[in-house]
Amino acid sequence: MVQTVLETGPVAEESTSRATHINAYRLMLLARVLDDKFASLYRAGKIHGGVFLGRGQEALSVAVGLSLREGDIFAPLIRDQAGRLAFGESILDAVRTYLGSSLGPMRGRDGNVHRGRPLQGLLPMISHLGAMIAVVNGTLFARRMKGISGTVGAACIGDGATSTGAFHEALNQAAVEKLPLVLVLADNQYAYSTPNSRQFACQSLLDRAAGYGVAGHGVDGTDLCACLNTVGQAVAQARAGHGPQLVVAQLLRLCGHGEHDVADYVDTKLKSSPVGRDCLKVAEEFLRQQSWASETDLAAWRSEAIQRVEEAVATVQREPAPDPFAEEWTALSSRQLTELHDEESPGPVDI
Amino acid sequence: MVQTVLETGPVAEESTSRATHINAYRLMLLARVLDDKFASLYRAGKIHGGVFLGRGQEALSVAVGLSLREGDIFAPLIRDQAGRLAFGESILDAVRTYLGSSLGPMRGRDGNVHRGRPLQGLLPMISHLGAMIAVVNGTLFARRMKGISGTVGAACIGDGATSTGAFHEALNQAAVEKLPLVLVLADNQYAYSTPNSRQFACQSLLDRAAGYGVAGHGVDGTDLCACLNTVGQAVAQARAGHGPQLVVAQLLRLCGHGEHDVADYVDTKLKSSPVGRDCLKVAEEFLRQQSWASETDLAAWRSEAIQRVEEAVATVQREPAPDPFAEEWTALSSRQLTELHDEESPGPVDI
Amino acid sequence: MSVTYLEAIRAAQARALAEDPRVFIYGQDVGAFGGAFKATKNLANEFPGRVLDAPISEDAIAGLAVGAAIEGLRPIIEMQFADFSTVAFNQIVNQAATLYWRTQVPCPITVRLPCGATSGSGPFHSQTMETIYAHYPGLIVMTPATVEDAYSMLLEAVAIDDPVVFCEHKLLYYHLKADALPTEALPVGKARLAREGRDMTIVTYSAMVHEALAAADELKPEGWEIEVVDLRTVKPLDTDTVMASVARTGRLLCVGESWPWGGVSAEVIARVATEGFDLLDAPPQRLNAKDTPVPYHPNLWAAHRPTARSVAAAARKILRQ
Amino acid sequence: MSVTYLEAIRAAQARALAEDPRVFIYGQDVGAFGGAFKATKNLANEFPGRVLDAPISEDAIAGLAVGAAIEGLRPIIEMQFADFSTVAFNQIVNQAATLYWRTQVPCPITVRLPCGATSGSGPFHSQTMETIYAHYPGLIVMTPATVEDAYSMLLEAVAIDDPVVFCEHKLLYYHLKADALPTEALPVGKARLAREGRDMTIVTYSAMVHEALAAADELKPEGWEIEVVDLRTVKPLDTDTVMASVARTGRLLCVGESWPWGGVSAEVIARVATEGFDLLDAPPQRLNAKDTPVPYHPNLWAAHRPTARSVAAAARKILRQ
Ligand SMILES: Cc1ncc(C[n+]2csc(CCOP(=O)(O)OP(=O)(O)O)c2C)c(N)n1
Ligand SMILES: Cc1ncc(C[n+]2csc(CCOP(=O)(O)OP(=O)(O)O)c2C)c(N)n1
Ligand SMILES: [Mg+2]
Ligand SMILES: [Mg+2]
Repeated sequence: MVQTVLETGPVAEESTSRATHINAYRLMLLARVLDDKFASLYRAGKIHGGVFLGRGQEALSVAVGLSLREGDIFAPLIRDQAGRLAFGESILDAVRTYLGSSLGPMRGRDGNVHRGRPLQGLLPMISHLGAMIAVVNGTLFARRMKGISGTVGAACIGDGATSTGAFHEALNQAAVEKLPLVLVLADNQYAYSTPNSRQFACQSLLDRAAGYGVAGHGVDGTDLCACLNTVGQAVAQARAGHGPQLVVAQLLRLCGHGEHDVADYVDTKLKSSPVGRDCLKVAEEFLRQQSWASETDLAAWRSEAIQRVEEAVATVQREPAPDPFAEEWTALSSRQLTELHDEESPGPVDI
Repeated sequence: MVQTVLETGPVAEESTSRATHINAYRLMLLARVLDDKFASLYRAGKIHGGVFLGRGQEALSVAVGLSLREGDIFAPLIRDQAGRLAFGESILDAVRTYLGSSLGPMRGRDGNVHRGRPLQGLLPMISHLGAMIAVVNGTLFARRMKGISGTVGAACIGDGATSTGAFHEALNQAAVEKLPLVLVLADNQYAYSTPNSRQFACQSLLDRAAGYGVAGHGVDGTDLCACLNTVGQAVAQARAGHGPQLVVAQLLRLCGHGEHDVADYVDTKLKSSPVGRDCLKVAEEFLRQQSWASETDLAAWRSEAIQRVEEAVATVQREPAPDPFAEEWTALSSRQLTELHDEESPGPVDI
Repeated sequence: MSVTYLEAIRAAQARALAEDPRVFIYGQDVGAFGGAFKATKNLANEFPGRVLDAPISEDAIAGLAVGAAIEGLRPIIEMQFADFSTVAFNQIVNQAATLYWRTQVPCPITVRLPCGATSGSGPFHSQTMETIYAHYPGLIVMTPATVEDAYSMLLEAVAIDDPVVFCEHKLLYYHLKADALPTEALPVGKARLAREGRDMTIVTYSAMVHEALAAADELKPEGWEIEVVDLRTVKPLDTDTVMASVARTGRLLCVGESWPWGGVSAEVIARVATEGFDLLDAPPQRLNAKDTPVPYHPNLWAAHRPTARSVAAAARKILRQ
Repeated sequence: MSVTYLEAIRAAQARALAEDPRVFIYGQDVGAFGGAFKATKNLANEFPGRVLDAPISEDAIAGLAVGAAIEGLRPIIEMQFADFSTVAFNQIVNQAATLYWRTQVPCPITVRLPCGATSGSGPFHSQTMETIYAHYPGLIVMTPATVEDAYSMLLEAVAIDDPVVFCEHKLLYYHLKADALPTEALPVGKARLAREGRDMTIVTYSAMVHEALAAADELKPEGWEIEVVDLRTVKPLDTDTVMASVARTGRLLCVGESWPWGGVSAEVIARVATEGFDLLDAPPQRLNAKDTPVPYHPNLWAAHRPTARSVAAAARKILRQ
């Protein structure tokens, strides 16, 4: 059975092993199937707002999720369905958030990729790019202050987000504090429609590592083996106390920025180049080559994934939407400090 | 006569020449004397708010000012008295701003180091560290758009300010646009009381250049010759169209963060190390060694500097302070869009 | 031919680019792609070199605009969503807004903010920020509610010598249509009487103008004639027009989509209470979004913001007094 | 023994560190140096490893605090000047302020903002920012005016499970003294009657409380008894206490040091006008700083902010009606 629980544990030392690979592949497949389902629900008008897929980025993402273990911190970004599943997020959390179910972790208050469970180490992104890294720093800082060692925090980020001040401040902060941060940078060649050439001028974003005094790791983001190895090593280094690790993966977003976007701006040469390979196909081919999976296995895994996703969607579609009248309209945990306004207000005072 | 006008021009090719050196030294000296005067006015309670000196940083700063020419852009920071004078800012502008004269460029509205003349290319800093760099970018961007070539823009910055998001976004922006920006980083080992070890984790801030894809230049900031050479070269490179240049100088702040600060946190070992040398003394010694200046010359230059400063202060002290009743209390250039408030408001309407 | 609110914004930018060589546009994906909302569609093509993609660096985008303005250009910068202007906040409120006052050098930049809640957008793609920017001296804050105003006010924003925060409402982008682009407009800073009435004044702006008008429709069969004032710019705020309307109706409801604490509605009520107290026949009231982040789910979203229905309900309370 | 406002802030932090192992302090120069204003003097020594210098990275400072809060700690972060919190703005209003509402995980961080104008500080070291933060849902905004409140409210800020923006006024740091630290305090969110009077209510907060009290002194020989309400927290704002006072006096003046558009004074007047209209015997008025950046020169500065004198003048106008 595909593992979507936290016990998966670190993978560095066994990253080329059969079991790890199959597990990783099946998580990638599940993520792809789930993403595809969101895309079709979007086309059917069943989803409010945008849908953001991780197509083409599953190998990198799954490697992050699998390299972490229980008690670690994970701040995924918009293309990390695979990493989320690998880290232990349930399919239901994803579907409930996309469909706005009141039973989901965000209770319909926030949607799509803006979800998480902070107390389980899964940080729910805010939209402002770069802003989650310092939050991961804070969790790691807190662990150290509490005397807890061995925690790793992984934050995912895109090429475009490296241009934010928040990215810079947070990576530098992690370096100064020597925090066990693994910053996983998916260089998918575009930020929305903006190509790398309009985003940065260094040869490779890996060139940034030295400037922060952190270790840098480059990896082919289309190659699951490489991702498992490199991310696994980076996580191990961070866990061993060697400070922040910057992983830069080369790959291509094999979808629009969101499902509303046909992405005709993507350079066709890139699509046919090595970064344009579909990591899922590459991984599948590798399993075939190693004879680790038969066609029957592959087909069975796919149908199982489809079935799990369909079940989850069917379940969630029967769940209650949030009820504005039952909603507690306060942003404060300190209820007694909530102010009343407008229609709730007592109205003109008569004396 | 010490030149404090814009005609000084570029110095790269003649940076070791006698005239250049003497000119630079005399500007440094003038800056030092002016700074010392501000310090004594501060101690005498004659200055409102803080006083920030460039002591120990004059060699680097003067090199920036002298490397620029008329039509260039200069965004000095708090320790750039020397660079300002070299770029052509008058002593009066400095004194008037510190003393709040209504005749100064800031008319008492802003004070101390927060001064400039944007239309003469001298940008008045806002306090938020890092925030001026993008503004310099904008001026260079505009020049290009207007078809003006050959402009260079220099922005000064400290080690501490490299940790700001603004620094990062702007340097990256300049690199992407390949703007003729020269970013001059005075690594004076401390940001207020914070040592470099709590500010960044790379070996040298020069390691950052590659990450932005910009040229990097290291220099001994206590050595005038080296500063004139290196900064001159960086400016020449930028002018020649080779994109942003990052100059990183090693030196020590030979004063408190501001004059209120005794700076007892500064490591005594640093003070006695090469970065702790006083660039003014080093330059003076060099002039002596080269027999470019006699003791009489040196003494005469000093008294002339003192005289000019004293004259300026005496003049400004007779100038009118801003008058709140004559003040136009609007932040808008579009006068007709100014709103009236409070006491100016017409009061209750009777109908 | 009909033209949408979004097309009007695009047309205004095209015209500004065509008529004034000092104008350029800078922002994420505004170039060949035409912007996240297509507000700059084709402009990069039509005006080569003058519509440029920026890195994801809102602070530096705004900073660059200020520098270009110092050099005499007229930058229009687009924030992909108003919400993201929080990371350009410092350059807008401390750099751009203070430049003229400090140096006598004007800072003619236009900051386009796609604002406001739309269903399914959630806490970080829905914010209105007029309250925040209007608080700062040195900024003009425009909040057009109509296709005509979107067009003419954006042209004015570019022409004005001061920094203008131009709050476009995303909910109006595609749905709101006019027959043609306007050929004349009210002066900047003038509010508009969107509907005349004798029984009560609703003061509002941006998308809420349409909720207020719908509420007025709803109240008409009940015998109430509601006057609706569209502020157009919230800073400067046209107190005179507001006051004149309240003088006619004696009753005031202010409606804003921003959060209740210190919003436009507080400012309007404070002005009327201080300067036009005796004009009021009943206590003024206000209606705002709820004091929580903007929710994602349409059910919650619809309850979070004022709607024609809740505006009408609030109006009835006042009318009954 | 006497204790200053600043010493009270230091003492509150010392006590919080001593009593609660979850508390730590993070900010520029707060460690061995003791902070730009010495508000953390000796604390790094007394509490090793719990008072840490940060890089000049306000965004990351606030972000780190949120992460630590998620892990159950109680960070106090110091901005060197409130003005610089503009570059931490996003993390405060979008990350910290939304966390609880989105996830049910509280975010107990305290953001210390040395606020307010002092002579010679100029446009970027003088700002008050309570208006900006109070606008956002999810934040508590405290503005202590007394030594006692500086102490007790800072302790409460640390204890509260929500993010608190703690606005300390720099003008009070050294001059304002009390005999001793308080042993009890009003509950959070309760305003304080700083002075009783029957003729008019002045509602204010932070340093302006002292200008209002001085104005009340000035008006006493003229026969006026002025009541002064110190809001203490501006969000939540204690409408009940304000209303009760206005019910007694029938007259209201609101004084704020922030800029006029949409400040605390607008909010207070809007509340009284909407909920207590009939209590008013004269139009309420407000007095704020002028709508320009805060000037550097003492002459301009003194005219820019409300003072006892201008408060008294504004009060007289109302009293004459
Ligand atoms: C501060 C900020 N500015 C703008 C945006 C709008 N935005 C959302 S995703 C995106 C592109 C991100 O590109 P990249 O970081 O490369 O990630 P990718 O989408 O390629 O995975 C942009 C501009 C944002 N979320 N935050
Ligand atoms: C964004 C921001 N945060 C904090 C400050 C307060 N501050 C002013 S100068 C300074 C230290 C600057 O250090 P550095 O950049 O090294 O320059 P130096 O003073 O050493 O020349 C600090 C923290 C500021 N001006 N801006
Ligand atoms: Mg990308
Ligand atoms: Mg320094």
